[in-house]
Amino acid sequence: MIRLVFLGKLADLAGGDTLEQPGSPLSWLELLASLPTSLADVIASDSTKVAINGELVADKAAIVAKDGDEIALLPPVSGG
Amino acid sequence: MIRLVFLGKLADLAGGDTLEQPGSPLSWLELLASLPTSLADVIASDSTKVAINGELVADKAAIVAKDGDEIALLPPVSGG
Amino acid sequence: MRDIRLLDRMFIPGTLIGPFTQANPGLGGVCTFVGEVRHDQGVEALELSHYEPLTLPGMHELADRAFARFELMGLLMVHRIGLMRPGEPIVCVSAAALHRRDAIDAVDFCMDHLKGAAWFWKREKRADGWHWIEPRAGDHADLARWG
Amino acid sequence: MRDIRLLDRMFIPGTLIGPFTQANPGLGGVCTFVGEVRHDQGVEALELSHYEPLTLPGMHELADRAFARFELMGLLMVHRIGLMRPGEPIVCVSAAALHRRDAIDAVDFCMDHLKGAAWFWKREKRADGWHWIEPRAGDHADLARWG
Repeated sequence: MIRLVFLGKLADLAGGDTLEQPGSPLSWLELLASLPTSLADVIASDSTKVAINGELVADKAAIVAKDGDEIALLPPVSGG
Repeated sequence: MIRLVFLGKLADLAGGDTLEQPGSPLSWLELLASLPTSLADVIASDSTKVAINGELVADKAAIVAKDGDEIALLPPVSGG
Repeated sequence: MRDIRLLDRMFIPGTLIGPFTQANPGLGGVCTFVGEVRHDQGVEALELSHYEPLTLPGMHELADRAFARFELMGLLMVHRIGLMRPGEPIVCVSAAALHRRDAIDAVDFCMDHLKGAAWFWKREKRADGWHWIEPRAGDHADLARWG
Repeated sequence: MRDIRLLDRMFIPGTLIGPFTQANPGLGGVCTFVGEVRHDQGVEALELSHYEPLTLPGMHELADRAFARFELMGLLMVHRIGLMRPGEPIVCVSAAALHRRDAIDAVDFCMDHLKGAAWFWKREKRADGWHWIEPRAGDHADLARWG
């Protein structure tokens, strides 16, 4: 099981804060393909950063998530 | 009577915070001449500013003090 | 003296700053910034969400950078999360140093990074519901000042 | 809300800043700087003298310039005169604004001018007596930043 965490407005697009994905291992393209296109498009854009298990990922296209991983999807932070 | 006020280290050089000058009117050169040379030299230098009755003077060499005036002699302020 | 916190309840900045100043004896100056939820027209509440595995470590890294860049004796960095009402404090950064320039610049540096680069997402509640707040161009310009 | 004071006794900055913040409802941020007498090696006391007819009007002029230059809601500027011991506050400047940049920059601006251009003279007491403190080159450099 892989856990997706949607931060900020991505949670609205995803219809919730988290989503459990059964398949594993899961590549970045497989992950995008498993999501609604409107959500996948935003997540694929450069403005969405990714962290796996609390560590930021430099090249999100290269990730392969395995069972037990938590993938956080981080839209641009809002200043104040 | 004209009142001279010595600020900061000028008070040490003058031996006191204030000095009453009997003569009036008193020009800048007359004022300098009435003081010990060591004190007059410092007061004549560009680093000493002058206020008459609480107003800063742009050209101290041009001042003429009259009876009842207060002349403040202001060395460089010390930063913090 | 380093004090970095995320708080999920209302806090009173004065109750943090007094003890912080006391904890840095011999300081020359303390600079403090407190940000509050503005009374913007029509805004009823503000909610700040975060991603815990990144947020607090990110604040500690920011503190590391501030200590490396400025001559500091102490740094206090407190940020609210959760639901806030207009007038409530959101953030409090306080820096103690021997010299004022370090204290003031460290607060400026930390605030720019907290606003422009920390892992917080804001939304505000208006009469018609919740609205996410987008990043502002000014935040990026503020960050760029620090090279 | 403008509060400019010269004080000849010990003061507690926290007792000024709380009411000042309360007096500016709707603010977005408050920046505060408090300077204290440093525990410099061998310094037993510090004395700050001033020339009253210039000092307080000069602080009010400085406040005018800060209000003209930054978008401020309030400005508190309190300076000690007289005899102080290490650890005592000398100066407290607090600026309230809608936006943090104005609050922080206004405090920075006022501090640079209070330190470099206000009518104060300092001397410190050491074991061998009183010594006048000369202006520092850094103060002029700080002032030059504001054009």
